[in-house]
Amino acid sequence: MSVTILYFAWLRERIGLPRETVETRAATVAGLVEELRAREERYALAFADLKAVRVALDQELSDFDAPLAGVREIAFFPPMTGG
Amino acid sequence: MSVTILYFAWLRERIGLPRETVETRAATVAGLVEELRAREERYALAFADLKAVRVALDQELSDFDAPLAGVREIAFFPPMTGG
Amino acid sequence: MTVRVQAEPFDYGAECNAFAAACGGAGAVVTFCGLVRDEDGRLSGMEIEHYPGMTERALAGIEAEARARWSLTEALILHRHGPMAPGEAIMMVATASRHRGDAFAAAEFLMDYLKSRAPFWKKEFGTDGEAWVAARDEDEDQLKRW
Amino acid sequence: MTVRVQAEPFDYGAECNAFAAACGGAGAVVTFCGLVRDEDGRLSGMEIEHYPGMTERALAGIEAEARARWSLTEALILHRHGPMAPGEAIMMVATASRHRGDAFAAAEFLMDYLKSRAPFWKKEFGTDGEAWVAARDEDEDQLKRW
Repeated sequence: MSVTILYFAWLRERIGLPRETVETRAATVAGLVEELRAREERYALAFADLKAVRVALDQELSDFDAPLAGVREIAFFPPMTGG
Repeated sequence: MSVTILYFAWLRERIGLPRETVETRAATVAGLVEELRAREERYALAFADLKAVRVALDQELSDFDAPLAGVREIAFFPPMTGG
Repeated sequence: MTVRVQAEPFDYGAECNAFAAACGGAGAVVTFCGLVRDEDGRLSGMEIEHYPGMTERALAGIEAEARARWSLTEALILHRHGPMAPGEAIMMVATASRHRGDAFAAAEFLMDYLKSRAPFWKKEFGTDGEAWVAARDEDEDQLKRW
Repeated sequence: MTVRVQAEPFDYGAECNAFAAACGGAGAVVTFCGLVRDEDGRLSGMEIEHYPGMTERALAGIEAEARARWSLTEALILHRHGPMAPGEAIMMVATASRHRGDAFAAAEFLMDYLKSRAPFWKKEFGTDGEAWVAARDEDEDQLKRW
Protein backbone atom coordinates (compact mmCIF):
# COMPACT_ATOMS: atom_id res chain seq x y z
CA MET A 1 0.00 0.00 0.00
CA SER A 2 1.30 3.43 -0.90
CA VAL A 3 0.73 6.26 1.60
CA THR A 4 1.80 9.88 1.90
CA ILE A 5 3.49 10.77 5.18
CA LEU A 6 3.79 14.37 6.40
CA TYR A 7 6.10 15.58 9.17
CA PHE A 8 5.77 18.85 11.07
CA ALA A 9 7.83 20.99 13.47
CA TRP A 10 10.78 19.16 15.06
CA LEU A 11 9.75 15.84 13.50
CA ARG A 12 10.13 17.45 10.09
CA GLU A 13 13.52 18.88 11.09
CA ARG A 14 14.87 15.62 12.55
CA ILE A 15 13.76 13.51 9.61
CA GLY A 16 14.87 16.21 7.19
CA LEU A 17 11.85 16.33 4.91
CA PRO A 18 8.28 17.63 5.07
CA ARG A 19 6.62 14.77 3.21
CA GLU A 20 7.32 11.52 1.43
CA THR A 21 5.43 8.67 -0.17
CA VAL A 22 6.23 5.20 1.18
CA GLU A 23 5.22 1.64 0.49
CA THR A 24 4.04 -0.11 3.63
CA ARG A 25 2.70 -3.47 4.71
CA ALA A 26 1.81 -2.19 8.18
CA ALA A 27 -1.74 -2.75 9.46
CA THR A 28 -1.63 0.05 12.03
CA VAL A 29 0.08 3.36 12.67
CA ALA A 30 2.30 1.65 15.25
CA GLY A 31 3.35 -0.87 12.60
CA LEU A 32 4.24 1.91 10.19
CA VAL A 33 6.31 3.64 12.87
CA GLU A 34 8.24 0.38 13.39
CA GLU A 35 9.00 0.18 9.66
CA LEU A 36 10.18 3.82 9.64
CA ARG A 37 12.35 3.36 12.73
CA ALA A 38 14.07 0.42 11.06
CA ARG A 39 14.91 2.46 7.95
CA GLU A 40 17.45 4.97 9.26
CA GLU A 41 18.88 6.47 12.40
CA ARG A 42 17.08 9.83 11.85
CA TYR A 43 13.71 8.06 11.89
CA ALA A 44 14.66 6.08 14.98
CA LEU A 45 15.60 9.34 16.69
CA ALA A 46 12.46 11.19 15.61
CA PHE A 47 10.23 8.37 16.86
CA ALA A 48 12.29 7.55 19.97
CA ASP A 49 9.56 8.75 22.36
CA LEU A 50 6.06 8.23 20.99
CA LYS A 51 4.55 10.05 23.98
CA ALA A 52 5.91 13.21 22.35
CA VAL A 53 4.38 12.39 18.95
CA ARG A 54 0.83 12.87 17.69
CA VAL A 55 -0.66 11.35 14.55
CA ALA A 56 -3.41 12.41 12.16
CA LEU A 57 -5.00 10.11 9.58
CA ASP A 58 -6.46 11.91 6.58
CA GLN A 59 -6.34 15.15 8.61
CA GLU A 60 -8.16 13.81 11.67
CA LEU A 61 -6.37 13.31 14.98
CA SER A 62 -5.95 9.61 15.66
CA ASP A 63 -3.74 7.26 17.68
CA PHE A 64 -1.04 4.67 17.17
CA ASP A 65 -3.42 1.70 17.44
CA ALA A 66 -5.54 2.92 14.53
CA PRO A 67 -5.72 0.74 11.39
CA LEU A 68 -4.19 2.08 8.18
CA ALA A 69 -6.66 0.44 5.78
CA GLY A 70 -8.04 3.05 3.40
CA VAL A 71 -5.88 5.85 4.79
CA ARG A 72 -4.16 8.04 2.18
CA GLU A 73 -2.41 10.72 4.26
CA ILE A 74 -0.62 10.18 7.55
CA ALA A 75 0.87 13.09 9.51
CA PHE A 76 3.26 12.94 12.47
CA PHE A 77 3.89 15.96 14.65
CA PRO A 78 4.58 17.08 18.22
CA PRO A 79 1.79 18.20 20.58
CA MET A 80 0.22 21.36 19.22
CA THR A 81 1.11 24.79 20.52
CA GLY A 82 -1.09 27.29 18.71
CA GLY A 83 -3.17 30.06 20.15
CA MET B 1 -28.78 65.77 62.17
CA SER B 2 -28.75 67.08 58.60
CA VAL B 3 -28.10 64.61 55.78
CA THR B 4 -28.11 64.73 52.01
CA ILE B 5 -30.27 62.06 50.35
CA LEU B 6 -29.85 61.07 46.70
CA TYR B 7 -32.36 59.09 44.63
CA PHE B 8 -31.64 57.29 41.38
CA ALA B 9 -33.57 55.62 38.56
CA TRP B 10 -37.23 54.86 39.35
CA LEU B 11 -36.81 55.96 42.98
CA ARG B 12 -35.82 59.40 41.69
CA GLU B 13 -38.80 59.41 39.33
CA ARG B 14 -41.34 58.31 41.96
CA ILE B 15 -40.14 60.75 44.57
CA GLY B 16 -39.78 63.46 41.94
CA LEU B 17 -36.36 64.82 42.84
CA PRO B 18 -32.75 63.70 42.52
CA ARG B 19 -31.53 64.95 45.89
CA GLU B 20 -32.63 66.75 49.01
CA THR B 21 -31.28 67.69 52.42
CA VAL B 22 -33.34 66.51 55.40
CA GLU B 23 -33.19 66.78 59.16
CA THR B 24 -33.43 63.40 60.81
CA ARG B 25 -33.42 61.89 64.30
CA ALA B 26 -33.16 58.34 62.92
CA ALA B 27 -30.39 56.11 64.25
CA THR B 28 -30.36 53.75 61.27
CA VAL B 29 -31.17 53.71 57.57
CA ALA B 30 -34.38 51.82 58.37
CA GLY B 31 -35.37 54.57 60.79
CA LEU B 32 -34.77 57.22 58.15
CA VAL B 33 -36.89 55.26 55.67
CA GLU B 34 -39.75 55.20 58.22
CA GLU B 35 -39.50 58.98 58.60
CA LEU B 36 -39.58 59.44 54.82
CA ARG B 37 -42.53 57.06 54.36
CA ALA B 38 -44.50 59.08 56.91
CA ARG B 39 -43.91 62.36 55.06
CA GLU B 40 -45.88 61.88 51.84
CA GLU B 41 -47.59 59.30 49.69
CA ARG B 42 -44.86 59.42 46.99
CA TYR B 43 -42.23 58.39 49.58
CA ALA B 44 -44.46 55.63 50.91
CA LEU B 45 -44.88 54.35 47.35
CA ALA B 46 -41.18 54.57 46.51
CA PHE B 47 -40.21 52.67 49.67
CA ALA B 48 -43.15 50.23 49.59
CA ASP B 49 -40.92 47.20 48.92
CA LEU B 50 -37.48 47.50 50.47
CA LYS B 51 -36.36 44.28 48.80
CA ALA B 52 -36.31 46.33 45.59
CA VAL B 53 -34.23 49.13 47.12
CA ARG B 54 -30.48 49.37 47.72
CA VAL B 55 -28.73 51.92 49.89
CA ALA B 56 -25.26 53.47 49.85
CA LEU B 57 -23.77 55.44 52.75
CA ASP B 58 -21.12 57.95 51.71
CA GLN B 59 -20.85 56.14 48.36
CA GLU B 60 -20.33 52.65 49.82
CA LEU B 61 -23.01 49.95 49.48
CA SER B 62 -24.60 49.32 52.85
CA ASP B 63 -27.83 47.94 54.30
CA PHE B 64 -30.93 49.11 56.16
CA ASP B 65 -29.62 48.10 59.58
CA ALA B 66 -26.57 50.35 59.26
CA PRO B 67 -26.23 53.25 61.74
CA LEU B 68 -26.40 56.79 60.39
CA ALA B 69 -23.98 58.36 62.87
CA GLY B 70 -21.35 60.35 60.99
CA VAL B 71 -22.91 59.69 57.58
CA ARG B 72 -23.20 62.73 55.30
CA GLU B 73 -24.58 61.30 52.04
CA ILE B 74 -27.25 58.61 51.76
CA ALA B 75 -28.33 57.23 48.37
CA PHE B 76 -31.35 55.06 47.59
CA PHE B 77 -31.66 53.23 44.27
CA PRO B 78 -32.89 50.02 42.64
CA PRO B 79 -30.62 47.02 42.06
CA MET B 80 -27.92 47.97 39.58
CA THR B 81 -28.13 47.07 35.91
CA GLY B 82 -24.90 48.26 34.29
CA GLY B 83 -22.58 46.35 32.00
CA MET C 1 -4.82 50.04 35.24
CA THR C 2 -7.55 52.34 34.08
CA VAL C 3 -11.15 53.19 34.92
CA ARG C 4 -13.02 55.59 32.67
CA VAL C 5 -16.63 56.80 33.01
CA GLN C 6 -17.85 59.04 30.22
CA ALA C 7 -20.88 60.20 28.28
CA GLU C 8 -19.05 60.28 24.94
CA PRO C 9 -19.13 57.29 22.59
CA PHE C 10 -15.91 55.29 22.37
CA ASP C 11 -14.35 53.24 19.59
CA TYR C 12 -14.25 49.64 20.86
CA GLY C 13 -11.70 48.47 18.28
CA ALA C 14 -9.41 51.45 18.82
CA GLU C 15 -9.55 50.81 22.58
CA CYS C 16 -8.69 47.13 21.98
CA ASN C 17 -5.65 48.06 19.93
CA ALA C 18 -4.47 50.70 22.40
CA PHE C 19 -4.90 48.22 25.24
CA ALA C 20 -3.01 45.45 23.40
CA ALA C 21 -0.19 47.85 22.53
CA ALA C 22 0.19 48.95 26.17
CA CYS C 23 -0.24 45.60 27.87
CA GLY C 24 3.43 45.03 28.57
CA GLY C 25 4.16 41.94 26.53
CA ALA C 26 1.46 40.02 28.30
CA GLY C 27 0.68 37.57 25.51
CA ALA C 28 -3.02 37.13 26.34
CA VAL C 29 -5.65 39.85 26.01
CA VAL C 30 -9.37 39.35 26.73
CA THR C 31 -11.99 42.00 26.07
CA PHE C 32 -15.72 42.18 26.68
CA CYS C 33 -17.97 44.74 25.02
CA GLY C 34 -21.62 45.38 25.81
CA LEU C 35 -23.67 46.75 22.91
CA VAL C 36 -27.07 48.44 22.82
CA ARG C 37 -29.54 45.91 21.36
CA ASP C 38 -32.46 46.90 19.19
CA GLU C 39 -34.58 43.78 19.93
CA ASP C 40 -35.60 43.42 16.30
CA GLY C 41 -36.53 47.08 16.02
CA ARG C 42 -38.57 47.21 19.23
CA LEU C 43 -35.98 49.42 20.95
CA SER C 44 -35.09 52.88 19.68
CA GLY C 45 -32.37 53.44 22.26
CA MET C 46 -31.45 53.45 25.90
CA GLU C 47 -30.13 55.74 28.59
CA ILE C 48 -27.80 54.96 31.45
CA GLU C 49 -28.05 56.86 34.72
CA HIS C 50 -25.21 56.61 37.19
CA TYR C 51 -24.06 57.94 40.57
CA PRO C 52 -21.12 60.28 39.92
CA GLY C 53 -18.45 59.79 42.52
CA MET C 54 -19.64 56.41 43.73
CA THR C 55 -19.33 54.99 40.21
CA GLU C 56 -15.63 55.74 39.98
CA ARG C 57 -15.02 54.45 43.53
CA ALA C 58 -16.91 51.22 42.88
CA LEU C 59 -15.15 50.53 39.58
CA ALA C 60 -11.71 51.30 41.03
CA GLY C 61 -12.46 48.91 43.91
CA ILE C 62 -13.58 46.13 41.57
CA GLU C 63 -10.55 46.61 39.39
CA ALA C 64 -8.18 46.54 42.39
CA GLU C 65 -9.84 43.33 43.60
CA ALA C 66 -9.29 41.71 40.18
CA ARG C 67 -5.63 42.70 40.23
CA ALA C 68 -5.24 41.24 43.72
CA ARG C 69 -6.79 37.92 42.68
CA TRP C 70 -5.12 37.34 39.31
CA SER C 71 -1.79 38.01 37.69
CA LEU C 72 -2.63 40.87 35.33
CA THR C 73 -0.27 43.19 33.48
CA GLU C 74 -3.13 45.55 32.58
CA ALA C 75 -6.84 46.02 33.15
CA LEU C 76 -9.37 48.49 31.80
CA ILE C 77 -12.97 49.31 32.68
CA LEU C 78 -14.72 51.83 30.45
CA HIS C 79 -18.42 52.62 30.97
CA ARG C 80 -20.64 55.21 29.35
CA HIS C 81 -23.65 57.01 30.77
CA GLY C 82 -26.38 59.10 29.12
CA PRO C 83 -28.37 58.32 25.96
CA MET C 84 -27.22 55.74 23.41
CA ALA C 85 -28.50 54.34 20.12
CA PRO C 86 -28.81 50.65 19.11
CA GLY C 87 -25.48 49.19 18.04
CA GLU C 88 -23.42 51.58 20.11
CA ALA C 89 -20.94 50.25 22.65
CA ILE C 90 -22.19 50.78 26.21
CA MET C 91 -19.10 49.63 28.02
CA MET C 92 -16.07 47.39 27.82
CA VAL C 93 -13.57 45.67 30.03
CA ALA C 94 -10.13 44.43 28.99
CA THR C 95 -7.59 42.30 30.81
CA ALA C 96 -4.04 41.28 29.92
CA SER C 97 -1.95 38.52 31.43
CA ARG C 98 0.82 36.08 30.56
CA HIS C 99 -1.78 33.35 31.12
CA ARG C 100 -5.03 33.22 29.21
CA GLY C 101 -6.80 31.61 32.16
CA ASP C 102 -6.10 34.65 34.34
CA ALA C 103 -7.16 37.07 31.61
CA PHE C 104 -10.47 35.23 31.08
CA ALA C 105 -11.26 34.80 34.78
CA ALA C 106 -10.46 38.42 35.62
CA ALA C 107 -12.59 39.73 32.73
CA GLU C 108 -15.58 37.64 33.85
CA PHE C 109 -15.06 38.72 37.46
CA LEU C 110 -14.96 42.39 36.42
CA MET C 111 -18.21 41.94 34.49
CA ASP C 112 -20.00 40.05 37.27
CA TYR C 113 -19.10 42.64 39.90
CA LEU C 114 -19.70 45.60 37.65
CA LYS C 115 -23.20 44.28 36.80
CA SER C 116 -24.31 44.05 40.42
CA ARG C 117 -22.05 46.38 42.40
CA ALA C 118 -21.46 49.48 40.26
CA PRO C 119 -24.20 52.16 40.37
CA PHE C 120 -25.51 52.14 36.81
CA TRP C 121 -29.16 51.86 35.80
CA LYS C 122 -30.46 51.20 32.30
CA LYS C 123 -33.67 52.62 30.89
CA GLU C 124 -34.87 51.35 27.52
CA PHE C 125 -36.90 53.36 25.02
CA GLY C 126 -39.09 51.38 22.70
CA THR C 127 -42.30 51.16 20.76
CA ASP C 128 -44.07 50.32 24.06
CA GLY C 129 -42.75 53.41 25.82
CA GLU C 130 -39.87 53.58 28.27
CA ALA C 131 -38.96 51.19 31.07
CA TRP C 132 -36.18 50.65 33.60
CA VAL C 133 -34.39 47.39 33.02
CA ALA C 134 -34.95 45.00 35.92
CA ALA C 135 -31.96 43.41 37.60
CA ARG C 136 -31.74 39.69 37.00
CA ASP C 137 -31.46 37.35 39.99
CA GLU C 138 -28.87 35.37 38.08
CA ASP C 139 -26.62 38.42 37.94
CA GLU C 140 -26.58 38.54 41.74
CA ASP C 141 -26.05 34.77 41.85
CA GLN C 142 -23.00 35.07 39.61
CA LEU C 143 -21.12 36.81 42.41
CA LYS C 144 -21.21 33.69 44.58
CA ARG C 145 -18.78 31.84 42.37
CA TRP C 146 -15.85 34.16 43.08
CA MET D 1 -19.42 32.05 11.63
CA THR D 2 -15.94 32.45 10.27
CA VAL D 3 -12.60 30.67 10.31
CA ARG D 4 -9.59 32.36 8.72
CA VAL D 5 -6.02 31.06 8.48
CA GLN D 6 -3.56 33.48 6.95
CA ALA D 7 0.09 34.52 6.84
CA GLU D 8 -0.70 38.24 6.64
CA PRO D 9 -0.86 40.38 9.77
CA PHE D 10 -4.33 41.44 10.88
CA ASP D 11 -5.63 44.47 12.74
CA TYR D 12 -7.05 43.18 16.04
CA GLY D 13 -9.07 46.34 16.77
CA ALA D 14 -10.49 46.55 13.25
CA GLU D 15 -11.52 42.88 13.50
CA CYS D 16 -13.18 43.58 16.87
CA ASN D 17 -15.21 46.43 15.40
CA ALA D 18 -16.19 44.48 12.30
CA PHE D 19 -17.24 41.55 14.49
CA ALA D 20 -19.28 43.75 16.85
CA ALA D 21 -20.99 45.45 13.89
CA ALA D 22 -21.99 42.10 12.37
CA CYS D 23 -22.98 40.24 15.52
CA GLY D 24 -26.70 40.57 15.01
CA GLY D 25 -27.72 42.66 18.00
CA ALA D 26 -26.21 40.15 20.36
CA GLY D 27 -25.45 42.52 23.20
CA ALA D 28 -22.37 40.70 24.52
CA VAL D 29 -19.08 40.35 22.63
CA VAL D 30 -15.98 38.61 23.99
CA THR D 31 -12.64 38.59 22.20
CA PHE D 32 -9.31 36.96 22.95
CA CYS D 33 -6.08 38.01 21.25
CA GLY D 34 -2.74 36.23 21.50
CA LEU D 35 0.30 38.48 21.04
CA VAL D 36 3.94 37.67 20.31
CA ARG D 37 5.89 38.31 23.53
CA ASP D 38 9.42 39.62 23.56
CA GLU D 39 10.30 38.24 27.02
CA ASP D 40 12.11 41.42 28.02
CA GLY D 41 14.06 41.52 24.78
CA ARG D 42 15.15 37.88 24.86
CA LEU D 43 12.92 37.01 21.88
CA SER D 44 13.39 38.56 18.46
CA GLY D 45 10.36 36.87 16.96
CA MET D 46 8.58 33.64 16.32
CA GLU D 47 7.29 31.49 13.51
CA ILE D 48 4.18 29.38 13.33
CA GLU D 49 4.09 26.23 11.24
CA HIS D 50 0.75 24.64 10.47
CA TYR D 51 -0.80 21.77 8.53
CA PRO D 52 -2.71 23.30 5.61
CA GLY D 53 -6.00 21.53 5.11
CA MET D 54 -6.16 19.93 8.52
CA THR D 55 -5.92 23.34 10.18
CA GLU D 56 -9.08 24.63 8.52
CA ARG D 57 -10.92 21.37 9.20
CA ALA D 58 -9.90 21.36 12.87
CA LEU D 59 -10.86 24.99 13.42
CA ALA D 60 -14.20 24.59 11.64
CA GLY D 61 -14.93 21.54 13.80
CA ILE D 62 -14.06 23.38 17.03
CA GLU D 63 -16.17 26.35 16.00
CA ALA D 64 -19.15 24.13 15.14
CA GLU D 65 -18.83 22.41 18.52
CA ALA D 66 -18.91 25.77 20.29
CA ARG D 67 -22.03 26.80 18.37
CA ALA D 68 -23.70 23.52 19.30
CA ARG D 69 -22.93 23.97 23.00
CA TRP D 70 -23.75 27.65 23.49
CA SER D 71 -26.22 30.16 22.14
CA LEU D 72 -24.03 32.28 19.85
CA THR D 73 -25.07 34.78 17.21
CA GLU D 74 -21.54 34.93 15.78
CA ALA D 75 -18.12 33.35 16.24
CA LEU D 76 -14.73 34.02 14.68
CA ILE D 77 -11.42 32.20 14.75
CA LEU D 78 -8.51 33.92 13.01
CA HIS D 79 -5.01 32.40 13.19
CA ARG D 80 -1.80 33.42 11.46
CA HIS D 81 1.12 31.26 10.35
CA GLY D 82 4.64 32.14 9.26
CA PRO D 83 7.10 34.59 10.83
CA MET D 84 5.96 37.28 13.29
CA ALA D 85 7.62 40.04 15.32
CA PRO D 86 7.13 40.81 19.04
CA GLY D 87 3.93 42.74 19.70
CA GLU D 88 2.14 41.39 16.63
CA ALA D 89 -1.18 39.59 17.00
CA ILE D 90 -0.80 35.84 16.45
CA MET D 91 -4.45 34.95 16.55
CA MET D 92 -7.82 35.93 17.92
CA VAL D 93 -11.21 34.46 18.68
CA ALA D 94 -14.44 36.38 19.08
CA THR D 95 -17.87 35.27 20.26
CA ALA D 96 -21.20 37.08 20.41
CA SER D 97 -24.30 36.15 22.36
CA ARG D 98 -27.29 37.68 24.06
CA HIS D 99 -25.81 36.34 27.30
CA ARG D 100 -22.36 37.26 28.48
CA GLY D 101 -21.94 33.88 30.17
CA ASP D 102 -22.32 32.08 26.85
CA ALA D 103 -19.94 34.46 25.09
CA PHE D 104 -17.25 33.99 27.78
CA ALA D 105 -17.63 30.21 28.00
CA ALA D 106 -17.56 29.75 24.23
CA ALA D 107 -14.47 31.95 23.84
CA GLU D 108 -12.59 29.98 26.52
CA PHE D 109 -13.72 26.71 24.95
CA LEU D 110 -12.50 27.83 21.51
CA MET D 111 -9.12 28.77 23.00
CA ASP D 112 -8.72 25.55 24.99
CA TYR D 113 -9.50 23.36 21.99
CA LEU D 114 -7.54 25.44 19.53
CA LYS D 115 -4.45 25.24 21.82
CA SER D 116 -4.43 21.43 21.94
CA ARG D 117 -6.38 20.24 18.90
CA ALA D 118 -5.50 22.55 16.01
CA PRO D 119 -2.26 21.75 14.14
CA PHE D 120 -0.11 24.80 14.87
CA TRP D 121 3.44 24.74 16.19
CA LYS D 122 5.38 27.71 17.54
CA LYS D 123 9.10 28.22 17.18
CA GLU D 124 10.72 31.09 19.06
CA PHE D 125 13.81 32.96 17.90
CA GLY D 126 15.88 34.54 20.63
CA THR D 127 19.30 35.49 21.87
CA ASP D 128 19.84 31.82 22.79
CA GLY D 129 18.99 30.57 19.30
CA GLU D 130 15.75 29.01 18.13
CA ALA D 131 13.52 26.52 19.89
CA TRP D 132 10.16 24.84 19.41
CA VAL D 133 7.73 25.81 22.15
CA ALA D 134 6.84 22.80 24.28
CA ALA D 135 3.18 22.00 24.86
CA ARG D 136 2.10 22.52 28.45
CA ASP D 137 0.41 19.66 30.28
CA GLU D 138 -2.05 22.14 31.72
CA ASP D 139 -3.24 22.99 28.20
CA GLU D 140 -4.24 19.37 27.69
CA ASP D 141 -5.81 19.31 31.16
CA GLN D 142 -7.97 22.32 30.32
CA LEU D 143 -9.94 20.21 27.85
CA LYS D 144 -11.30 18.01 30.64
CA ARG D 145 -13.48 20.75 32.02
CA TRP D 146 -15.73 20.97 28.95
